[in-house]
Amino acid sequence: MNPPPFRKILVANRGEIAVRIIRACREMGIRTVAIYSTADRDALHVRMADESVCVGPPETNVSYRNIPNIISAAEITQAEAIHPGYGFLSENAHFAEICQSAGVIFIGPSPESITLMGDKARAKSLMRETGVPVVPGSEGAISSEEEAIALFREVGLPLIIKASAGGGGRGMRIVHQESDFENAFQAAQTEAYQAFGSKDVYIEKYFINPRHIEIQILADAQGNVHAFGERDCSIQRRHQKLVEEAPSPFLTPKLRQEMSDAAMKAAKAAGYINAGTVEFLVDERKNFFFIEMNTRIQVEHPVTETIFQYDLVKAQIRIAAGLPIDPPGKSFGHAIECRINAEDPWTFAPSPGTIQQFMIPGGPGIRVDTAFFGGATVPPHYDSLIAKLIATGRTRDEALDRMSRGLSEFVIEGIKTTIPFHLALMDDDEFRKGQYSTGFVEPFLVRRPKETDPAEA
Amino acid sequence: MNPPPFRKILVANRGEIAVRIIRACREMGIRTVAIYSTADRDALHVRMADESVCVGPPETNVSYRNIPNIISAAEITQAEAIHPGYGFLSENAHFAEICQSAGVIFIGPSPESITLMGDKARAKSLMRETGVPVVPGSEGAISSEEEAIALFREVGLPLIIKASAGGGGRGMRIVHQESDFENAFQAAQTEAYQAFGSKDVYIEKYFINPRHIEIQILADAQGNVHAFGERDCSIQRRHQKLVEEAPSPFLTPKLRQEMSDAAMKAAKAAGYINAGTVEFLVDERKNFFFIEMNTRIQVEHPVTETIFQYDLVKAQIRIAAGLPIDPPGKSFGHAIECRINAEDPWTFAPSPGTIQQFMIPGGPGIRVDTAFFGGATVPPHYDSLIAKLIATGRTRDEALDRMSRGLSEFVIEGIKTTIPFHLALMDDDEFRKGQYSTGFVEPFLVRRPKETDPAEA
Amino acid sequence: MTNSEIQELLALLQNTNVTVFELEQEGTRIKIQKSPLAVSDAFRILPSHQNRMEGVNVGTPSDRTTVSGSPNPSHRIITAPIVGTFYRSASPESAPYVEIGAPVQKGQILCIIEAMKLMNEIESEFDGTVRAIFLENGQSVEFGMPLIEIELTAES
Amino acid sequence: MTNSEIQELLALLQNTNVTVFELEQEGTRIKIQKSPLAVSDAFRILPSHQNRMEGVNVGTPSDRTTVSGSPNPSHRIITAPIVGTFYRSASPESAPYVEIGAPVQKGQILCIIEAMKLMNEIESEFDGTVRAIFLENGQSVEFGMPLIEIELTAES
Repeated sequence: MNPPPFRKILVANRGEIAVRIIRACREMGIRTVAIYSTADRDALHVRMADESVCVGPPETNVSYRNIPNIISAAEITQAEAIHPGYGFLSENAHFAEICQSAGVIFIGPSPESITLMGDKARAKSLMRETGVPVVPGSEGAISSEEEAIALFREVGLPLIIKASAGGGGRGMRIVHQESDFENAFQAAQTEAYQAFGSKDVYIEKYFINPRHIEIQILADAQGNVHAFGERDCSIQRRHQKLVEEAPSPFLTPKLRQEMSDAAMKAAKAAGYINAGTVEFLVDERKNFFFIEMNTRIQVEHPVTETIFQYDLVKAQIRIAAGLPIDPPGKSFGHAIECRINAEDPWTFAPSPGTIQQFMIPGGPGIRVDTAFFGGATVPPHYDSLIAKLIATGRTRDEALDRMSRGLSEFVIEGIKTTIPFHLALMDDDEFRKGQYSTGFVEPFLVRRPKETDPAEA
Repeated sequence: MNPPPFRKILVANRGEIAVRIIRACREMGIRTVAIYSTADRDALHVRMADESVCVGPPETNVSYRNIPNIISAAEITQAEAIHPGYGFLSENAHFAEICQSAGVIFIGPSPESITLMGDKARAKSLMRETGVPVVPGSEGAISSEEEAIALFREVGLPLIIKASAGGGGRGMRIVHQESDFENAFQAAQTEAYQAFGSKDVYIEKYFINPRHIEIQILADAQGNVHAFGERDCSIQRRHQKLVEEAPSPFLTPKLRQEMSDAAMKAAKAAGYINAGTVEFLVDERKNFFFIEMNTRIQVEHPVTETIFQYDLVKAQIRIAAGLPIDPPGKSFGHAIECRINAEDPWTFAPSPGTIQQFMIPGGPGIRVDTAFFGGATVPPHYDSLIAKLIATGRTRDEALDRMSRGLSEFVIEGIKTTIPFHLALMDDDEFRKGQYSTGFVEPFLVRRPKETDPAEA
Repeated sequence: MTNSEIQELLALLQNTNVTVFELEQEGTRIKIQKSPLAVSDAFRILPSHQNRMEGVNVGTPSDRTTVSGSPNPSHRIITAPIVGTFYRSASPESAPYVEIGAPVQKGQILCIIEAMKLMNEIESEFDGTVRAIFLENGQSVEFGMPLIEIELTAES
Repeated sequence: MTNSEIQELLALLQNTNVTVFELEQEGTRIKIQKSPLAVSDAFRILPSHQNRMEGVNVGTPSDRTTVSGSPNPSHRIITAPIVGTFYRSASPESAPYVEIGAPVQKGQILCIIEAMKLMNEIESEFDGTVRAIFLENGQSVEFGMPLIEIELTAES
């Protein structure tokens, strides 16, 4: 029964993560302010918050990313702190700075940490200095072709050429054969220039079907840095995570310890405070390489919360208030999360619309994070995540059986969802064995059973 | 991915416990048969089961307690085993016997164990022999007044006189003053005779405001007997449990160990197999006394499941199939369950009817066990339990904060529920401090804040 | 139409999925519109709805007899009083107790429901003629399932 | 139908899901419409619905301008383009920019919304007359909130 660390928090997000943050605030006795666009007038996060402020029309750049309106909303409601959730302004250093200058606490790391980790080259070189293994490649942008060729010899094949300023696949080329290198390099430069105004590119070793494994860390202002084990996020389609689990069926205790140590070292070297996630690629021989650090809460944080019985969002709030946090203790059992999207289960085409029936599963080991309900509308303006279903068990098998059970109980009518995809995945032998990598989903979609599925019709 | 221990199980119950058992079966890959009365045609347990058989009209003695129809239902559906849930036929030794002779496995202890523990006097004398402390009093029925007076001297005041064949308060007298003893004894005998056809009564020490604490045990056919810690069920109104938590805020680790040892000793002495609960009264000085053993799964089993991450219903099924079970391991965190009844929150008058809106809470540390949904009807024929809300936290405070949050999110419209009672309880200082006994609820109802509550109107 | 008739209608509609109900009495016009949120459809995506055994025409909840109404006022439907297996004859070798079109008397055995190895004889409660036999030999029956339809002998 | 009959009917309807009820007595026409579970009421029991700030008359989702429709076709409502604090004058000492009944010209300052310590002047987009001022000085405004209603000058 400690006094709440803040009196009132503005939640600068929407959907399930806004609901998640409001839940944490309620449990802490903190009042909440929701912001919303005109498309979200009837949304659950608006209904659950103590107060709400409309910040703009549906388009996110003039509503959920509208810095002046959000800061003003905090001012007029006298909110002491802003939780940015994930996406939107959560990794915007400029927003974190403006919060600071407006006298509102940003619940997240410092603007400097966000800037540092947002600059992939700077982040990588810091990791290199710190002794954290990074993906082999150039130490920064390379401009001359000679430099590129020298590096190419060093890194070896296959490799990937990426725009320094880039993202989203533009200015990106994968090279499998030596003879392709020159052309690919020039093409990447041209594309980078066209897309980002800079022809700077860098070169990295390219991994075929690695594991995507991330370490959750929490660091407080007192200097405590804790690692909360890993999440295996290798089940992806076009770089979009679909399923996450903890622990990873692939890691050994020794590798887990090494990766956790590396992640904590990375956070300490960056002077990082608050929740963060250090993402690694792990190759078949269990070598791991730093990719990037996400300076916010992740979509998939519940799998970690569940096995550690530890509320990460409450911890973020405590840290932002300058309070120390508890160490995680030991994890127990196995947790898995399925992202249920308003999408066709096989083509992943978006399926916005009004949900007629919405009945969430319950019973042992089931957690549901959602902002939807029967009669609610999935607006076409935002991402298609409608619910996260998290199943926990004593063993991985129990967690997967429970996930199947929960998925089969989940009733969502009126729109298409990815539930049939997840149900098929839980039944897949390879997945059951834990034998998967980031290259898993595409062949799975080809081989998956095609029996007429009533939910598909 | 072991093969399921049974191919098909008939669930001889209704409501949330039938749903709970069906969930366990689904996770184990076991097909299920629901039984239902004509009042439950549209009930969730019927919808969730693979098959269903109507066994009679609404009245329980001709439907959910209709042994021939239930056995026939198992036969025509070729179910290999019957799970009785709690209530109805769950502690009916005759039913367990008939199952045996019909070649259907009864998922529970042997008919002999049920009979033994159903006979309070025999159960107590077994405990006495085994060295488990029992409530001081007569060792069996006492018929003569002389015997009664001798015992009265031994047991001391206050004491309670109970009908040997009794239950439900009839033939029961509490004696606080020596001068009342004779009259009370005679009155109890008369009432016992009128109610049960036998004037046998027995005498026990009466505890003023004890704790009601029970130990969950599991015993398999291999001889493994495990204790899963305690549940504190002291929050009761007229012997009806309203709230249960684990661990008890009252027990010391030493006392927990002693009570667990006593419970395991009791189970071993009785040759007990399957899940059972040994109930104790604990007095202010932390002396504990055996009251009875419940030979079935309890309503409040989820608090134990949650802190041990252990599925007790699956364990029951495994044990019934002759399989060994895992030891519990260490518990972690704190769990609390609120029974949400279709009742007036302050008078507890039943409030059956149609539920217009039904939205269950979600997010971290929340479990909901229910058989209801929007549009469903709470029939007047059965008990008023409509949902169990279970909240888990790292600490007791976190669990209670989470329970408050979950209760405030729970939307049930169209009928009255006990949610406002539970919300007020979670805010109560005495309850927060863990200072309560079986005498807690009545004064709480008097002192509770009476501010106009919108949910009360 | 009186208020109590309307009241009855409302009570009737309360537990249905009907959202729009229209009635025009002179030209006899009826319109019934059902809710898109059909509660009874809620679980249709569950994979568990195959081998369901569902009784039809089961008597009202308070109905303990084995008889339920038929759309035809001069007909009665005998429904299963117990759960078990339906047989039309005393043994595989014997002839069926009754055939369609056969006259029956009150007290006459119509069929057997086997339950827990016991053969329970189901008797007619009426004098009349067998108009329908709803089940095959050896089929499973649940409580309230229609067994046999009898057209009552016209009272004289 | 008498008043007390209507009253009875209303009481009857009070606890049902019926949202539309029509009755025509001569030809006996009835229409009953039930709500498909009133979603917008779902959260009314939550304790969090007090200090809610809810805009009214907010423009359609695609509407980026600061104007929204008024029930009166010759009127326009200027709505808040940004979140902040509403002021009717440049400073506590100054006179309000406009009063009800005052004529305004396109481009004329109507009020100020303070946001992040900046005073944002809100200009009229029309020639006309101020017919309503919806907010008090110093009140908080959210996006889309109605500020001022203007009756357009009739075009000649």
